[in-house]
Amino acid sequence: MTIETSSFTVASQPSGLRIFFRNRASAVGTAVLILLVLLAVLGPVLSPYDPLSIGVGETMAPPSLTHIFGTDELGRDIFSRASLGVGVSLFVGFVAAAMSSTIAILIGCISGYFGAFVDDVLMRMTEIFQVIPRFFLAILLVAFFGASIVNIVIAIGLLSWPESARVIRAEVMSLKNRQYVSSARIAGASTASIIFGEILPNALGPVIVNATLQVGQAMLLEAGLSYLGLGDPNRISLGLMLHQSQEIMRTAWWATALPGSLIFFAVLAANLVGDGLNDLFNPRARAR
Amino acid sequence: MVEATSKANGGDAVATDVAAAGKARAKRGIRFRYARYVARRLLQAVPIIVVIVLINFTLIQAAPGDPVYALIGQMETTPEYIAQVREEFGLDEPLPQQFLSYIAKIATFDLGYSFRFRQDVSGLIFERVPATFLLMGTALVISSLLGIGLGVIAGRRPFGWTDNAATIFALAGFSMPVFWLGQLVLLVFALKLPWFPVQGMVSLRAPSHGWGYIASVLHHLVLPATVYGIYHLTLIFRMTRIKMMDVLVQDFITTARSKGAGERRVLFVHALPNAILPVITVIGYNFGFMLAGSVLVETVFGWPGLGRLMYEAINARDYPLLLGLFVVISLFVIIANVLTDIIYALIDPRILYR
Amino acid sequence: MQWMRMLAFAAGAFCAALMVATPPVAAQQRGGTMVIALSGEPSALVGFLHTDTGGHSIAANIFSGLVGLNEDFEPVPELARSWEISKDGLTYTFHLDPNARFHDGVPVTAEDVAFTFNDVVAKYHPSRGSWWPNVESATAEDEHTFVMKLKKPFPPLLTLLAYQLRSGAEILPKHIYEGSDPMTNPANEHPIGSGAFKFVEWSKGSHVVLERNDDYFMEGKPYLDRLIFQFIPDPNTRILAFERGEVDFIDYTAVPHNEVARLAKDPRFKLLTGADAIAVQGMWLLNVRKGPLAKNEVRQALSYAIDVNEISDKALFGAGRPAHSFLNSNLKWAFNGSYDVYDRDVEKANELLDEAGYPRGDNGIRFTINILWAAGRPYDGKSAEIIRDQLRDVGVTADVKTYDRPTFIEKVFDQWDFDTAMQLYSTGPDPAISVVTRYHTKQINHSPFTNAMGYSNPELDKIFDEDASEVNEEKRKENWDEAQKILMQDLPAIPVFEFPDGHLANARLMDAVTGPYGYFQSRHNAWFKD
Amino acid sequence: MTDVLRIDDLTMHLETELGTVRAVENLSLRVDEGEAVALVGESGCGKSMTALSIMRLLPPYARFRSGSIRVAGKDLVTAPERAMRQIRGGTIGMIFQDPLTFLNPLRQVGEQIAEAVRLHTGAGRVEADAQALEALRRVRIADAENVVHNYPHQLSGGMRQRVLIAIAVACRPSLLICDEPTTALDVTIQAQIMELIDNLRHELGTAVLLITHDLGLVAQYCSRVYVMYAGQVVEDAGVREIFQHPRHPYTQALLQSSLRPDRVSEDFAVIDGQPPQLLAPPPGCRFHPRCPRVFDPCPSAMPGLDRAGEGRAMVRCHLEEAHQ
Repeated sequence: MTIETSSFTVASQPSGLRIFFRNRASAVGTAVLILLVLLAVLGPVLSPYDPLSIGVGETMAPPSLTHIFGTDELGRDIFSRASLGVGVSLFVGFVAAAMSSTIAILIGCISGYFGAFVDDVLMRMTEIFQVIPRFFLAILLVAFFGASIVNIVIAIGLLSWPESARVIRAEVMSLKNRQYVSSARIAGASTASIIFGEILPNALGPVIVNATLQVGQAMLLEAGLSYLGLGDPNRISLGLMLHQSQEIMRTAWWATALPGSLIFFAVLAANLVGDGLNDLFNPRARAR
Repeated sequence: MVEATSKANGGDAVATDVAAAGKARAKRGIRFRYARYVARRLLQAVPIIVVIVLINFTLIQAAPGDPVYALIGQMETTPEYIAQVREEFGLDEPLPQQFLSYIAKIATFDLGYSFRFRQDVSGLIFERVPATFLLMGTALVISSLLGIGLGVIAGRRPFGWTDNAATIFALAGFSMPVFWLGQLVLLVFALKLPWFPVQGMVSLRAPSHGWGYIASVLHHLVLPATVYGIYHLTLIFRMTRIKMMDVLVQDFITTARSKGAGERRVLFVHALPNAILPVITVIGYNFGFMLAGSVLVETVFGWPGLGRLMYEAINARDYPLLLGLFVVISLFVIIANVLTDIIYALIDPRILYR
Repeated sequence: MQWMRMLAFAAGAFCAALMVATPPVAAQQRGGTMVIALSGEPSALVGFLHTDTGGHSIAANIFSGLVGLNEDFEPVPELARSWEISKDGLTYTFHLDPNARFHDGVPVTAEDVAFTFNDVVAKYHPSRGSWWPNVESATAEDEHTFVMKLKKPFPPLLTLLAYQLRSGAEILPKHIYEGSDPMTNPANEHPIGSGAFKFVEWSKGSHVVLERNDDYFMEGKPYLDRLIFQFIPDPNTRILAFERGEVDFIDYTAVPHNEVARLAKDPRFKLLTGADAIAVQGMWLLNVRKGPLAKNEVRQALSYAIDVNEISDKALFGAGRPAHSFLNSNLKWAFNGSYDVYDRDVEKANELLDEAGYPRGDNGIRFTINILWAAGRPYDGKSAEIIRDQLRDVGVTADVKTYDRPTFIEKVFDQWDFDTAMQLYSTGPDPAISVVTRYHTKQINHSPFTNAMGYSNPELDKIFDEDASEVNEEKRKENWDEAQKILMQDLPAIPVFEFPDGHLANARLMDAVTGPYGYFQSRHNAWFKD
Repeated sequence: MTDVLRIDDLTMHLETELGTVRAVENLSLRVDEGEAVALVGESGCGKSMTALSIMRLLPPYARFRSGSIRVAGKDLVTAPERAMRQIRGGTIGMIFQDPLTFLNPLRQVGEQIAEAVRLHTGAGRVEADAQALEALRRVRIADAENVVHNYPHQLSGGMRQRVLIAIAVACRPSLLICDEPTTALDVTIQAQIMELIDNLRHELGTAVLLITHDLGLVAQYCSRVYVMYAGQVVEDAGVREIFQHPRHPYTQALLQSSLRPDRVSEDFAVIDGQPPQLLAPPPGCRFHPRCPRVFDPCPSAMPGLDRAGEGRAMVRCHLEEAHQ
């Protein structure tokens, strides 16, 4: 950019936090995510009911003071179950995102740093993975290897890395010839320490943005799998709750309302945070 | 590419002639490069197909669960009958043999025989394709147009109230599990307000023909296409918005303005074609995700397409059908990607010179 | 429904030959299209290719059988206008309706019937093994007389023939199938039968359309112009389509149990309740091969520990009934609920477990078992959840696991890799057909829906074997009484609930269900009232 | 002589989230018909912002606080957008620093030139194409018939800059603003481009406002110079006077640095200290923190832009005031 605004602001950049929270939406998103994490951590402690116990209340009791989000058809407390479910869903989201980011970082760094043949092979592989209908493959993986939460996380995590890997590769390629990298190389730093110590920290921004968005994506994917009967029945995730309570949606709206809106808010929040982080890492969005 | 017909009816006639000659030469050159580019893209797709077939087979073979039960249905049977079925469908052959014959068959588009539906897999799949493409095409076109439109509006004034409103709207639809959204939409727009039918592709009770048939299909299309398209709309919208933000601060936009181009011209003639390039790639790459996502939408709305087939294939563990679906869907995705690359090159000729 | 009368089933009603099943109705109106929702797409429409209930519900309208059942489980004429059974119970002679024609105009003859049994059912039908070996011969005596000879008497034969899903007794046109491979005959895609409705189209993934057969052999029937079977996989969508009026009929397997009460009250709809001949029971299968469940006391203790009333209240939203025997109470002649002594008694259960040598550990837990159930059957899942909860009171930890159906079937019925499992078992139309296959020692054979529990009691096997050829009705009742007593004592499984068997229908739809096979009966009596 | 551009007392602020950036303050500037005038300063001093102010291509958060920009009898500060569109590319053409990024990568260069023609002359497509070709020839592009159908990425840097110039002069503007037109080019190409601009000035009678940090170019091609520092003009003089008798200490430093070819850089690294932040400019004379000749009044009072004598330069420095 040659419009000189950038050089005006370079002198005194607003702090990262400030840019992030300038976007009010991402501030709200962060708050919602924190609340959800708190709910997952404290919910089971705060809630007076055992989420697995049936008959802690009437069956299908509407929201009341004793059961703030009502009970389901087995008389289980929906709030207690949902707070358990938030934990499982967030677990799926974060672990899957972490997993795919790790794969993306490895592949992206190696591909971008070494270039040439290695790059060709890895990028062709990435392309293949990008082309594969991932949701379908996730369905297959879970259907074949069993609907356990670990398999679900692995299936989602294994399939979401190509975009991030490409982004990182591009970043690494542009960074690897910078002066500070060359000087590290001359100073005799090992390849690994150059990649992970010098280059990666500077290429991490887009990865974090992608990872945040993937948290939401993974939660939605998990819910989709649950709808197809491929959720882990022994781990009450929000998706599983939502799917199971759909049966009584017409009789007891509150049974779907809570898990459904919790997924909604969690995914929304993850996306808002992702947008905010994008502003933070994308210098174009900064110049303002 | 915008090409003017060069009939000289004014200006410097000689100059126009010379210009026409130059244009023709440039055109020939670009055509050659174009053909070469398309051929290269097609060639690159071949190893992808091979790998996909391999992955498919490995995956499905590694799975637990005996496909013979998909064939038997819900009733009690004798072991002899199970053995008979097993033999009939070659399930007792060794694995490598199953795979080799599978590859040979795929080459001739013989994707095997579906246990569940007692029909050739390729026939089974291709008879469902039109319904899915109708649904997906509608969703894709509408959501792309809307998404790009909203993205341009929002990206023009980032962080303004229109931007925020559009962002929140798009994110809201995007953040709901599709099947739940589908059920809510049905409850509201099919039951409480009986505007649209609940399921199916056409009204069966009152069979219709010609325009009536088309109208009935369109009527049935509205809700599923909307729900189907929301995810895609958000994706397109966000991408367009970000790219518009990027492009609008680029230097050539300043050039365009400095020429005296108006705001609309700057937006749509100069900024949008540049912003839309990555958006086109996104459409291509998400084609696969969308096709697979049809399993949710089509199941909720009872739409008789590939998604429904997928759903039943998964439930029945119909191996040949699952393999076939995966191959065909991957093929579609590859074709979609090649097509988007070709469109990309139409808009951005730079790619031809790499 | 009012026309359901409390009559004991007469298994030996062999002379009921000329009973006419048509309900006494005044003026059935003609015309109209009945739309029936199916939860999945059938794999085929011709019966010998599959045992798929959805497919059969369509096929029953295209093909005719020899006999049907009335609402009292008694055989009534279909293609066979009358029949005689020899005194020794070995020879069945059927007299075919001379007016019967296939949809292509060719008359139905005894040759077609013999061909169907000898060349198709005997070779291809999935469940042929359960009854065909007992058939000595099936021959065409003359154009309209068909004779079937048995090796040993088999009293439920007519009931079985009426249960075409199991017997495959849907009469096929010989002139079309002869000389071809029936498995791949193109007519399978465009079936030709002699039923009340003709095949029009099968729009794959969407629906099947049938239209009225004007040449149907039952005079004046059918009343409806068209039948449409629409495949709607999502249960919520199915019920929305029903409420919206897009669908007229939802069979009992697809009815959402929690909506039954609400919809039955709605004047636009009605619940068709009648004893269903399939008589489905929700069973909690116990693998008796190993561990604590090998001990009878433990199984009895588990039965004391659970409360079947709570399960049928909550898992089925009160739409079903708690089960009290290994037979469903729909089988009125054989059912005996008096051997169910297992009202919930936690104290007794704890006592039995202590005695069996499974004291509580330091954490209060005696042992852990798993409960498997198949995805897509929420009532099984809920039952499992409730059982898990109830077992806590007796120090038994249950690990509830679900699998998709094929995996579930493989784990439970092929590999026997389970402690306990939730499974629906049919007990009708005659227990000799359906109950024996679950608990006979010979049925420990890795096949789906057989004796996966590994239960063996020679005494019970003997009763089963004797009953298979018992002609005397009184004796049969005694046999089944004894069998239920033994089973309730041994508990290879614990009967949990009787599956709700009400169908939902448009209030204007009349006589859609006129017998005990409400799910897959021919709709030739059905009509719409204005 | 009549002026084609006259800026009086222009103040333009950028209202950013971090505060007000005083990009242009009390700036006055004049360009006469056919004249070549230079606007010189460090990067970030506001010279490009001045150019964008003239074109009114400022970011949306820019605000004019005072002053006027007069072109062809109109005040561009208040002119309606529609009128501005006629000015841009019509009355005033502008070329930029980086010839690649300033060309639309997706359109043939001919189209990009023709667009300018069509926007201002109402010519038809064929006519505009012909004029585009003509414009390419005017900027001395050989093989113009083929080049019109080329995409920017197919051209060399010098060619691209010629194309940009062709776009800018396609409608024969009376003023050509050149914002660092040669910074991104090779030294040999630089000279060619500057020669081209100079020739066009003579051929078309177009006045040139050259924005640059390269005093060498100024000496060669311009008659008058405005030196800008921190959003303000600090010295305004004839080219000979500036080079022979630079009065402002900043101008003196500039000249010194430009005499050392090894240190030529846009940042004028030879001048000690950092260029000031326009977000919070230093009080008093903006140059005082870096000024080698700072004395009493400098940190507290802002010097005025005063004439250093009849027919001589205008200088913004307390030293000048002290002299008088």
